[in-house]
Amino acid sequence: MVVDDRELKFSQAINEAIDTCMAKDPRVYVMGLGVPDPKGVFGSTLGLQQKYGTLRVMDMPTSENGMTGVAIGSALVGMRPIMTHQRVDFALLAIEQMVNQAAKWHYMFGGQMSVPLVIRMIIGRGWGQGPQHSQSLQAWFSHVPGLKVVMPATPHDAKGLLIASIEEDNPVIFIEHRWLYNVSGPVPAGWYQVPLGKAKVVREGSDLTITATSYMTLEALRAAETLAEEGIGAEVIDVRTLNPLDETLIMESVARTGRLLVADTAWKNVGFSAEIVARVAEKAFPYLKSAPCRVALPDCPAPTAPELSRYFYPHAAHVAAAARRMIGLSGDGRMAELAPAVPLDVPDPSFTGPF
Amino acid sequence: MVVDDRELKFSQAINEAIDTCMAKDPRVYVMGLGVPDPKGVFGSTLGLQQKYGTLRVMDMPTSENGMTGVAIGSALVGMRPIMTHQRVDFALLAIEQMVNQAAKWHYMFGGQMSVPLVIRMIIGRGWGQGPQHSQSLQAWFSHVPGLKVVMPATPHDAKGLLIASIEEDNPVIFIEHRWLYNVSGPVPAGWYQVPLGKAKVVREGSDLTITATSYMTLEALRAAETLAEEGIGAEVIDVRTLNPLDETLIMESVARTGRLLVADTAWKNVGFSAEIVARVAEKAFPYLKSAPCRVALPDCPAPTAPELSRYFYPHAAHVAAAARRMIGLSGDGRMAELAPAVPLDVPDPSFTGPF
Amino acid sequence: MEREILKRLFSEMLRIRMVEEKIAALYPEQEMRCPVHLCIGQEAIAVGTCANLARDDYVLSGHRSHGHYLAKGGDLKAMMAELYGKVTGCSKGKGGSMHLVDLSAGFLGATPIVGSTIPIGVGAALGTVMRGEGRVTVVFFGEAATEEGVFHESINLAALKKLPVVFVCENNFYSVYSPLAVRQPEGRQIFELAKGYGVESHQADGNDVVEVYEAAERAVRKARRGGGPTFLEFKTYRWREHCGPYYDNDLGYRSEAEFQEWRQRCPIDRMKERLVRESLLRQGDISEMAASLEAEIREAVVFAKESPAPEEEQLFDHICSP
Amino acid sequence: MEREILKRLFSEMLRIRMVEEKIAALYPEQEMRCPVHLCIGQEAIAVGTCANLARDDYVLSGHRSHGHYLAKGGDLKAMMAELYGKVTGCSKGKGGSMHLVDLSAGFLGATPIVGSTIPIGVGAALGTVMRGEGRVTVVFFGEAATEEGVFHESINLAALKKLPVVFVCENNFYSVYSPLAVRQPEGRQIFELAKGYGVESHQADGNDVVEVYEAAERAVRKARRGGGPTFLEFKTYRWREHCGPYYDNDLGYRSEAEFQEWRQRCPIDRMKERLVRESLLRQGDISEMAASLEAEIREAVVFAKESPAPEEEQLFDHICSP
Ligand SMILES: Cc1ncc(C[n+]2csc(CCOP(=O)(O)OP(=O)(O)O)c2C)c(N)n1
Ligand SMILES: Cc1ncc(C[n+]2csc(CCOP(=O)(O)OP(=O)(O)O)c2C)c(N)n1
Ligand SMILES: [Mg+2]
Ligand SMILES: [Mg+2]
Repeated sequence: MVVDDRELKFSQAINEAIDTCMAKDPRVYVMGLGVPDPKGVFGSTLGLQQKYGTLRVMDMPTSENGMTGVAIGSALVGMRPIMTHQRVDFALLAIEQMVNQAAKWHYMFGGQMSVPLVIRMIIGRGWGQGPQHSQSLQAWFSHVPGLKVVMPATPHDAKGLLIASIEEDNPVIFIEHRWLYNVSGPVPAGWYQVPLGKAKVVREGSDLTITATSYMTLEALRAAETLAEEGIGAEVIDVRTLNPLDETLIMESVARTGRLLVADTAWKNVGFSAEIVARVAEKAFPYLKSAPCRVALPDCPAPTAPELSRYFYPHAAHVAAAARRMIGLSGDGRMAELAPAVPLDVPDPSFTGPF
Repeated sequence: MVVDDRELKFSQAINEAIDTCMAKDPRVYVMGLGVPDPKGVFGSTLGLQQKYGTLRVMDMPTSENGMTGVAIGSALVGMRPIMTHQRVDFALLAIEQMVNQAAKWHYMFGGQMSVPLVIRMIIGRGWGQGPQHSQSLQAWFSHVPGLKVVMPATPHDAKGLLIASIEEDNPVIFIEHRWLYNVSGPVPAGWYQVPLGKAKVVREGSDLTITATSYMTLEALRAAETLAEEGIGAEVIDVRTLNPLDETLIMESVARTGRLLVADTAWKNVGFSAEIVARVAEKAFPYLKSAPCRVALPDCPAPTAPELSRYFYPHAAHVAAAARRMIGLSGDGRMAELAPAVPLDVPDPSFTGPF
Repeated sequence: MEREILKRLFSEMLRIRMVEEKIAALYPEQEMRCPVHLCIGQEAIAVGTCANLARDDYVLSGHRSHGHYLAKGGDLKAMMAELYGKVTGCSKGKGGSMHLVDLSAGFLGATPIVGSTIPIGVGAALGTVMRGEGRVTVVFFGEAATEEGVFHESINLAALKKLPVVFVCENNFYSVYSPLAVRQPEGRQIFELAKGYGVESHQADGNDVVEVYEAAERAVRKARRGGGPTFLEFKTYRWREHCGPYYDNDLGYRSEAEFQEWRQRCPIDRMKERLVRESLLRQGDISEMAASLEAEIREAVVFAKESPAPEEEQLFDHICSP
Repeated sequence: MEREILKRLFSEMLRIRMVEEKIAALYPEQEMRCPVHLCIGQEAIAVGTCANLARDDYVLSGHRSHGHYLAKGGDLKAMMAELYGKVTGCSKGKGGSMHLVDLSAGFLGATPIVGSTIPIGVGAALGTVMRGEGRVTVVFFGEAATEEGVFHESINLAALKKLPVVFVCENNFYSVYSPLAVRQPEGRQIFELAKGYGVESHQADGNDVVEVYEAAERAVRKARRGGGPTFLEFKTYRWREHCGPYYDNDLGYRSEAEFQEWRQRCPIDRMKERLVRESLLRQGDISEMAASLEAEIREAVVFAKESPAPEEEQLFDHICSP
């Protein structure tokens, strides 16, 4: 099909996923700050209110906690809300409802009700988003039984995973990285799912396994390219669903390569990257040829000044250096070469601030 | 000194720590639901209001989020609040203030102010506390730079660590396990500190290292005793401070024993136990003789029925079984023998519900 | 008011009282191993409110929910079995006293985080509107819940969207052992909070079931015809300890005199006197009623005690919806 | 009112306006690489309020804080350097525009999570009372912050403890692009919310600096003599886009006519007319004032641009207090 070759931006893929589900199922509705406004959550909700009306596409009061409860309540009586937060950080106000209520409602009432709720949250980054607008808290949500946690890295997966999340009967935490929003890629038209709980080998290799989350998948792929030029074959796995984790795929890969590197968008300490390392250490220990390694944020709040954020965010060069060290080579070889072409506080040259 | 031989209950040790600090420093004050009430937060705040008055020992509205902000604000202008929550679960309402504000205030304003705030939170367990009254979320707090995280296991450490926390200039998350409250142990009179950031070898051994948090330290010690009878020498490390973690002590131990078992009070998946495994795998890989192993809660919400909580909470027998398997023996050997003497939903025979 | 309604209000209150007394009597056996928050003394609010609801209207509640569950028509056996932690419980033993539910009766759930079911109730109301249903949703909560920010977020949304929801605040003056004076400003009545949102708001005697019934009737009718939310504050008193089966006035957080004053205003005694005075019921009728309730309750306890406990593998049931 | 005060109010407003205009002019150079929320059009509230405060009184604010910072006496150079991400910035570059602070001026901090500095301000007030200080604390926030539960929790506590705090709500009718109609119930004025707590509460024209000054004067005086909190709602209008340097009426979320109406009510023009009318200032004085402000601002920009950026190792400074 020719249509399947079309390219969409990540934000458009999200938009199309919502549109597809709303057209298909009248129970699906969207709620969030600024959802129907002229910017439409960085484009991801543009045009939906025009199409589906003010009842199904709602702005809301700045009441993150209460509105999450409202979403849960509506889900209990048969609706399928999609709640949107422009930053993960704002959603911290709603943790009680997400974790005590949404995550447990099915379990604590013996399976009688379910909470088909998708909570979209965007991780901010760069252009001085700073300490309170750029946290990447997937570890938190993944720690809580009853929540599914999804982080797409490509437009194709964004659409397919979001459709699967909306059609899922459990609460899904759907985390989108702001730096992916302008990335384009092939996105099939119409309805399709990328199933939850399945990771994906996005590049094959036999010398080490790099498992990556969200935006770090792109950095891992860039690293793998350079490594390949040096004769190192890095297999890159895009985790895609953090909970439930596709342990099988990761173990199979590590059993083949004998080496594990984890690249995550979050802080290293007690982060999601620790879980992958721990599982592999527990379950694939005999296969490991060298110590596993994490490339993640240093354990410090996100600074605002662009000069500091340059040192805060690891990128392809860090991944490649870590990989080289795991293989027993010197890490620093070609660091400079892999440094990003654009200033490190914007995702691409088209981005001129402020959000 | 004879007084140093006296025994106190964990709850009394906490009480004494607060009392000691309040007597010493007029800036210290206590705030929390029920703090001055006749039960005094399970005894831990009894008598303080009588001694220090209503201004320094305050009850509060059921407004966890706002009151945490209030505590922060008072800390910024020179007070040293101790905030108390009877359950970790209630404090989820205050995550935004803890994580966006308290943890980052020092950093995001370039080090000009500090937030000397202690947040005490109790982990409920048993007697039907169920899904919303027994969460153990130390992994979350440990993930956030700027928060120190402490979990004492003995009355001695409870007092010394709490004094150190109150005198610390940064926000400290101080997590107390309800099942430790009635445990007695030697507690020196007067002022003393147990420094933050230092783990402790509570039993020596050369066959494997068990690192444990909070109440699981007691279960680990019970397991170590049985293991010793079987000729297996388990070294038990009480982590005490989860962030910053005393990595050195753990590495040294694992370098000697070659084996790591982590026993934690929380869910396994993306839990704090994963961090210890990950660090050891990264940094002590060459020393490891077998795969590391986690003994932690299964990844499911806490059930209420006592019959189910029996299967939910791992105890000494599980730790011992895991240790045996790591050594290459059959795990199940003496499971029954190590099963606790009291029903598994109460900490000790004196406990007759409901809290 | 119709005689049949008066009699029904009385018998419902008596039923709840007798269930709670039975729990208090059996609790020391230590077979109900979960926290229980008894509503003895506060029965009129649950009964007077729910008497205005259809079976498919929704109710949500918090930690002190036995009365609301029963008044809405929740199954007694399933509740007792839940307290005993049995698979036959309304939540299959997963929840206990603090997590009751009976979907067939429109009791959508109760959870014990103070204030947290308020937005969920408002969301249920929003959901019914979106689905074009004519249901009304009632959320019960204590006065301490009005101190949680989420209460305000919820009532703001209910007012904004004119949702068919009735907020029922049971003001029993205490949150655990803490009096109102350490939690809310002096001289301000709770029902005035709602007025700030432009929400119709009333205060009434929560120990007078007829007063409750009438206030709730107006609120429910208004909600049903699309008139939006109402906030009702009912003053009342909890007789027993906050959590558990005993009396606790000896603790000193409230006075025996205060308790006795409220004890005199027992909603059930007051109604009984009226019914007898107006010859709607004779003492004999009441004894008969009590005997049949006693039999029903005893049967529920037997059912609960004899039901099987959950098995190990059920621990992992229902973590996620399939 | 004293002439000197009137002149000071004017010059302070003009200063803030000129700083903001300078930021707007320079922002497209892309050297200030952080979100900026300009307060052009809303200057009267910051100035009229802070003119009543002593240097050691406290002020807290949110995302739109430049005006509050400057009106409270915050250092201009340090602010500009902060926007340019330099070590000489008031937060050493760690914070940017959304995290201003100047302790020496009593500006205790601004952070951009809507509503979150409200309880922190109340806590500062509590702290000053505990320490026996006579300071007053003012918290500035937008009308959207009154939708956050934490606002309610905070005002409840302030009322309960009669704290010396003044809540200043700048109602500019929009939260980003969202009008009040999708967020708060129709026909209810924001200042009425505070009344539910028994807190004294007033509404006034936020574009009339004298009206602001007088309302704040009463509130600050009351707070200082132990009379407790006051809530002030000032209606006003943001001229430029929510975040960033441009105008955005073309987006269609608000009308050009509405904007023009408010443009006519410019607080600075209004004050200038009065000063000239009453012969307190001549046009020449004003030009001189503007010229000297322009020089000050230009110097601050030069300072900011020429200051060094933080070094790599400074990334790890200040994670924890030593
Ligand atoms: C968020 C939260 N904070 C604290 C608690 C502990 N707690 C349980 S019941 C209760 C009292 C609530 O008082 P009120 O709402 O007046 O109800 P009442 O018990 O008087 O019926 C409290 C504080 C809780 N369950 N949830
Ligand atoms: C808790 C939270 N939710 C959402 C946001 C995103 N946000 C930033 S500014 C803003 C608008 C706030 O409006 P208002 O309080 O009226 O202030 P104004 O911008 O109009 O000055 C919003 C919603 C945020 N920063 N914090
Ligand atoms: Mg109460
Ligand atoms: Mg506004």
